[in-house]
Amino acid sequence: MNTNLLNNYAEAVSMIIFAIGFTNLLLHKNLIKKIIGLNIMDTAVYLFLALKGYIKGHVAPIIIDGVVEPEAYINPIPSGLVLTGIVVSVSVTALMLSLTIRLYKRYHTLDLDEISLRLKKEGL
Amino acid sequence: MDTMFTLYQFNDRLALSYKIDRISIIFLTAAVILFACAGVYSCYYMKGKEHMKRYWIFFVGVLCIISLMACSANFFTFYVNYELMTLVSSPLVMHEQTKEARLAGFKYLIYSFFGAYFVLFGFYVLNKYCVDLTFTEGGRLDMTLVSGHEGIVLLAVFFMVIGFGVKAGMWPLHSWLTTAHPIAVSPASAVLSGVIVKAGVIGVIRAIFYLVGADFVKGTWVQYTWLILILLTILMGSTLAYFEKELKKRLAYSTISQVAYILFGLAMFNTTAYEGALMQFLAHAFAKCALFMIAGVFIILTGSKNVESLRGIGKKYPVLLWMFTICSLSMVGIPPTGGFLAKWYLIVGSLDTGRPNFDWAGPVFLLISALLTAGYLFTIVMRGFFPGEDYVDDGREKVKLPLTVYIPIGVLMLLCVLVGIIPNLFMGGGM
Amino acid sequence: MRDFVQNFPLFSIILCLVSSSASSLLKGKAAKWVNTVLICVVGAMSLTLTFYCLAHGSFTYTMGHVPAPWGNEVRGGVLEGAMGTFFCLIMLLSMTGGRKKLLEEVEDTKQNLYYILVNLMLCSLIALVYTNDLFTAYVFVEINTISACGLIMIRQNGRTIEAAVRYMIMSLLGSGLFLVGICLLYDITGHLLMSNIKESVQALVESGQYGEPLLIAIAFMMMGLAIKSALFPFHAWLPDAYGYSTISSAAILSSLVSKGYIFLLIKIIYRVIGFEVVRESLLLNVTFVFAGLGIIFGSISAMREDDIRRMVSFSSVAQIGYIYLGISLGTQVGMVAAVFQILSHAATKSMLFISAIGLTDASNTSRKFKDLTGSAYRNKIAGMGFAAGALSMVGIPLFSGFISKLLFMQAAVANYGKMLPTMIVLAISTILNAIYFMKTVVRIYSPERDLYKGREGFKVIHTREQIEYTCTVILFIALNVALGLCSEPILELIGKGLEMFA
Amino acid sequence: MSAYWIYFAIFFPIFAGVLLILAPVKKRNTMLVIAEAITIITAIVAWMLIINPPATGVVLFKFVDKYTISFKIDGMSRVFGALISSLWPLATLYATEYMEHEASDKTLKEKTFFGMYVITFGVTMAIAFADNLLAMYCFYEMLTLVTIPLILFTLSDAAIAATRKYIVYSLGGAAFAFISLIFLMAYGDTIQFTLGGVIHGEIPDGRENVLRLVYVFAFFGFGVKAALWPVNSWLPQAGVAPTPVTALLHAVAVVKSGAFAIIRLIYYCFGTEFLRGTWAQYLTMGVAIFTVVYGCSMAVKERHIKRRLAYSTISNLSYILLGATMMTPLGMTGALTHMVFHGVMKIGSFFCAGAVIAKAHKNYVYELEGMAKRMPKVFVIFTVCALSLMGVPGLCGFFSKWQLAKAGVESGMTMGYIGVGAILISALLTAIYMMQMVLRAYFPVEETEGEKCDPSWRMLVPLTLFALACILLGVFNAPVVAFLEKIAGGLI
Repeated sequence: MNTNLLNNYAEAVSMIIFAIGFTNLLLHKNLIKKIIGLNIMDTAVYLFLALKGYIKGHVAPIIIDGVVEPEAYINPIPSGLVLTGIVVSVSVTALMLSLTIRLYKRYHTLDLDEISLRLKKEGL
Repeated sequence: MDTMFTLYQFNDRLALSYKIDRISIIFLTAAVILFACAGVYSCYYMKGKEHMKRYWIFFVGVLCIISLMACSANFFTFYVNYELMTLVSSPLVMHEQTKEARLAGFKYLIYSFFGAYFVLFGFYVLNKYCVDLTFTEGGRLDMTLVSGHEGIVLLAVFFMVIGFGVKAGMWPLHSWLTTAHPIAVSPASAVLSGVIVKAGVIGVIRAIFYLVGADFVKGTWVQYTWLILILLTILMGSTLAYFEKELKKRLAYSTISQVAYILFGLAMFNTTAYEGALMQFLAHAFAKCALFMIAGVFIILTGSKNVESLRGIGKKYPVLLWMFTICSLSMVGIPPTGGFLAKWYLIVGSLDTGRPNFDWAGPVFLLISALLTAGYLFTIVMRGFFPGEDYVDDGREKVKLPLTVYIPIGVLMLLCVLVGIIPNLFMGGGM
Repeated sequence: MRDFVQNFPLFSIILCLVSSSASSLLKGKAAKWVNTVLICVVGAMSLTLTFYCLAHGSFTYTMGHVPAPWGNEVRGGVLEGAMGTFFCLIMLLSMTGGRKKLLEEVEDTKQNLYYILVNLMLCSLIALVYTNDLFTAYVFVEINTISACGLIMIRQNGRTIEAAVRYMIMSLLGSGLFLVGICLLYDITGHLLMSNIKESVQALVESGQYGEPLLIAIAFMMMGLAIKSALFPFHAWLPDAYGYSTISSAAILSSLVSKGYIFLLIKIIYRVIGFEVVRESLLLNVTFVFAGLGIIFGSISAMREDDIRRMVSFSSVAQIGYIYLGISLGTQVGMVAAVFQILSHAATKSMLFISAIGLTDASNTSRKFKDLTGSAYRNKIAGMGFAAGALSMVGIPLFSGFISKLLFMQAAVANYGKMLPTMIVLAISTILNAIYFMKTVVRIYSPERDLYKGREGFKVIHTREQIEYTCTVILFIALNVALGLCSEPILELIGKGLEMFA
Repeated sequence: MSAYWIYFAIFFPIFAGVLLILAPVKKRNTMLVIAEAITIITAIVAWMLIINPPATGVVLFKFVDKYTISFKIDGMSRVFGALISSLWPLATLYATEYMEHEASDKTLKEKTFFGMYVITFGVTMAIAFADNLLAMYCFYEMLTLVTIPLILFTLSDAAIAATRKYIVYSLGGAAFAFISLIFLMAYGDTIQFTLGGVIHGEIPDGRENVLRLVYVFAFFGFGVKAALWPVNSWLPQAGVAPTPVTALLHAVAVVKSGAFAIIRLIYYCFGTEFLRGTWAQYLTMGVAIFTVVYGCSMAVKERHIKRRLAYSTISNLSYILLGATMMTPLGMTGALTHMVFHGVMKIGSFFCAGAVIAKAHKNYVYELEGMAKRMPKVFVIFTVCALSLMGVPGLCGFFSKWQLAKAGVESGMTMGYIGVGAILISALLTAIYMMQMVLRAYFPVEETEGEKCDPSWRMLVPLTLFALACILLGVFNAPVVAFLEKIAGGLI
């Protein structure tokens, strides 16, 4: 077990980062901090994915010097996935930020609970 | 005499059928005489009251139903008429239409139904264990069915005894009697005490001697429990009557204790005691009916229900008080009245049975009760004739009483004595 | 040479994407027509596909010329086709039913935006239904989230924005977990295509390797999807999101979005992990507990609401619980029940939302029960719709709710261990449903208080003023009764579809 | 008769009722005549079916798999159907006069009322004629729904509260009953009603008790309609409905369908063999016994006339359940006998109470003081019904109690004897609460003034018929009981 953990320390780190992001997103009241948490979480996943594709000693799958054996290259699919993921995460972050701006304009606070409280008072 | 007349067959078990036997005759005799006397007396007592049409309808109705009940040939018929009797007699109790009268009537109805449903439970159970429901001396139990289920059958019998006991004023369910009798109009109280209460006794006779069979009950816990209840009732009735100040209520308590004599005679399961019970049945019916009538007259004359107000009554109405005295003699059991003979047989029969404890306890209780009876009835007579030095006349004018008072009471008084002198005339030669 | 019909899934997705881009150039009214036509066309294509698959069996469709295991694939089957058709139908009805409200509540300049979002939503739903690739599923889950968020906040007030934020946060948590699950699976199996993963998973299970990572991967994916489809206790975002958004959004969100995720989950269970594997991992027991709790607590929360829309929303929590309960029973019958419940609940809940808005419209847009008294007399058709929906929810024979209850019970009998809890939960939930739904029905059919007579906003809405709305509600009722009466062919269809999954 | 007439007896009133509600009938009298005609026609057809039952059943429609909604007339159907179809036309006739007093904004509301009243007839007939548990369950739920507008009729706050309670209790109960349906589908040979039960196959170890538990669930589930303790409180509250509803539905049709369903459940589904002598029997029997006493005690406490009668109904319904839970043919005979006889007695007393409410506007027991003088005919009939309920021998109430007691005694169980005891206690309490009313009416403390207000023939005819029925069913109980015995023996 311990050796497993040591061997895969990078994966372990990514999971720890994921957990940090997750808790941030879940528990923080401040919206901006939540968004930061979201990004941390996503980044952790990308790190994890990239690790999956990386094979020690291999290089990016671009044919240089006519080397064509697959053993020389890393797995390109995870990199593609990471790219897709980043696009998704960017758009989501953008949307979240725009929502946050709207809320801030209305209520002048970033505290979600505070906003809920105000809403209740408004009686909407 | 033995032919049975079936009016209607409800189903294979339940039929309305009628037959006349010795019990029927005794009961019929008492009922017809009492109702006739009470009817005549009503002409005096009920004069000027409201709702007379209703009164007469129900008065006659009760008589009809009681006659039918007397002649029942099976238990179902008896039960039908028994329930109807309760229903039809309740308007007589409530005739005055005061709040108390209605409450009393309600109490009467509910107690009676309570008893009736106890009976019904026994009836349900016995229906399973009897060959059929026709009254037969010695009982109709199907012994092959019963064997192994004696417990439940005895319980059913006990329930029946308790149930009929309610009507007969047996402790602990007697209290309707002292509520309903005083409040009913006097002719009604007379027949209530004389006849309707006795319906409970007849019920017990029919159930135990004609349906279950005395042999089955003799010597069981049912008999002992029953005897204990009866002895308590006798003592309690007399004692309470002794301390009671209201005349009709005193008579009602007296009824409780006197009817318990009859039950005592039955519960001993002894021929002599049985005959004594039947005789007490008649003697008490006549005497108590007359006493209630006289009480009614007294109440009208003095305008008070209290015993105290009877002081000196003998000065104005000696005849009435004499009649009261003679009836009281029968109640206490002094020769030559029927009461004496009845009590004699009861005591003899009880001593004959040889049941440990009960053979002597019964007579002792009867004697104590007789003393108390003398106490509560003769004080009235004494005070009536000898009001004492400090007696002041209440200033009421002496009223001339019509014959409708004297004739019925006189007839009943005579019968009280006749039962003692020529019992065979009434007892159908059973001796 | 493949049949032309096999192109339909891809066509649907692309058509949706194209029309949503095109709508950004159009005015509101034109966008509306584009949207309507699009839904109809997609629905028709899915229907054709269903019949095609019934005749020829399922197929996989390789995108471009990259073959498996590298390329991206789409899969068509009976169940996919049927789901697609059904989603389109419900969406169409939800749109027509909420049209009037939409015009009132959304600014004119943003009308076309709304249709873009709806088109996108349809696109993602169809993609979720048809895709055979896990990562594609993830991408469309995110698209779905974004468009759903837009649908919620298109009616711009504080409540909806707040609801959208909350929805977004929970959804992101869910999709994050889902993504991690996918990554782990990829790590173990090296594949992203469902059928390939399944083969590897089976090999792994047989060899007994990687048991724990596999379990964790399944758990992550299930948990992610459970959060997104608002399984108790992750339902906190739901009442606000459904309760305050414009009515079409609420109807679509409640009846389609969460159902899309659940359908994806069923697909994963069957096509990615394998039913047996999932059943043997004890995860289903966990979902079973949460489903049961969800049913009870959802209903209790609904009971305590005095706001009709929020009440209906909370009832969704309970209904989602039903679906998960069916899945958790771990039997084929249970799964059929769950799928039927998806259909039944989608049809019923959207009808309830649409009817509720008719009732509130006739009551000065107040959603409080005390103002709704007698509203069924003011808006007759809405009253009828709500009553029918309520009866279906309670499970009265003739309506679809009865059949799903019947199926759940039958499924429960087949699983001895979970039998009694399931039955008791269902029975209690029926009672609770009866309490709050029938209370509302009685309320809306109670007499009008003189208090409200003639007061502004409490007006009688006649049928002729709302023909589109009336038709919608009647269609909804018909759909519901059809599900209730002609359940047999539908059940057969579901059964066949599930067989094709495996 | 052709089996297709069954459809007529069920769906004619349903559709006719719907049409009546929708049709633009303006005149009150026309509407009343139509409603009465519908019920009479249906009743005639139903009676023809009952007298001459078709040998085969009809299948209305297939649900899922092999489960159908189908109808067939067997012995039980004939009893319940006959009871319902005899009472309904009379009740409708009574309602025509009664509703004059209830409806404030007349024709429209009244039309809905009579429409629903007629529809309920059809639905109840469907319950009577249902051939399997599923069909019965479906129409059982329908019955809940179609009676809602009837209870809601006055639209007062009390009516709304009562309706809510009714709905929740009934639907909730049905939900529990539903469980049994599923189990019978799974473990029974069929869900068709078969005397003796349908559970014959091998039951896996330990599951017998689960199955018995399910029976208990269903007993309580259907028991809601039969107002079993502890789920009875809807019934007295539903007394806010107009008297024709309380009398016919809450003394006969609705509540008896609950009892009917339980008899079906015990004798035709689970089977007495499977249940007799188990904890399930003792539990259900114990609850029935308790309810018998409980209902009566509450009735004694209650001062409102209709609520008092409602509590009395609660107790009497449990007589039926007590008979049913004895799980012997005799018990079933007793249950059926009481079902029929109580129907007649209770509807009679309710209608009398209704006449007093409608004509003299008296709602409480203490207001009855001296009413017998003002409404002599009504009170004669009321007295007959009251005496019958108390079980005065000769009237029909005595004989149904007789049958039940016989069953209890013959069963030989201790519980049987306790049941008999409970019946008698309840009879005593019945005497108390019924006689209290009768005595107040006949023996007022103060003579009350007020003109006579006996109702017209439209009320008196049904009332007289009910009173006569109390007497005649008592006198000629033997053939009726013999018929029911045959049913319980599976001969019909």
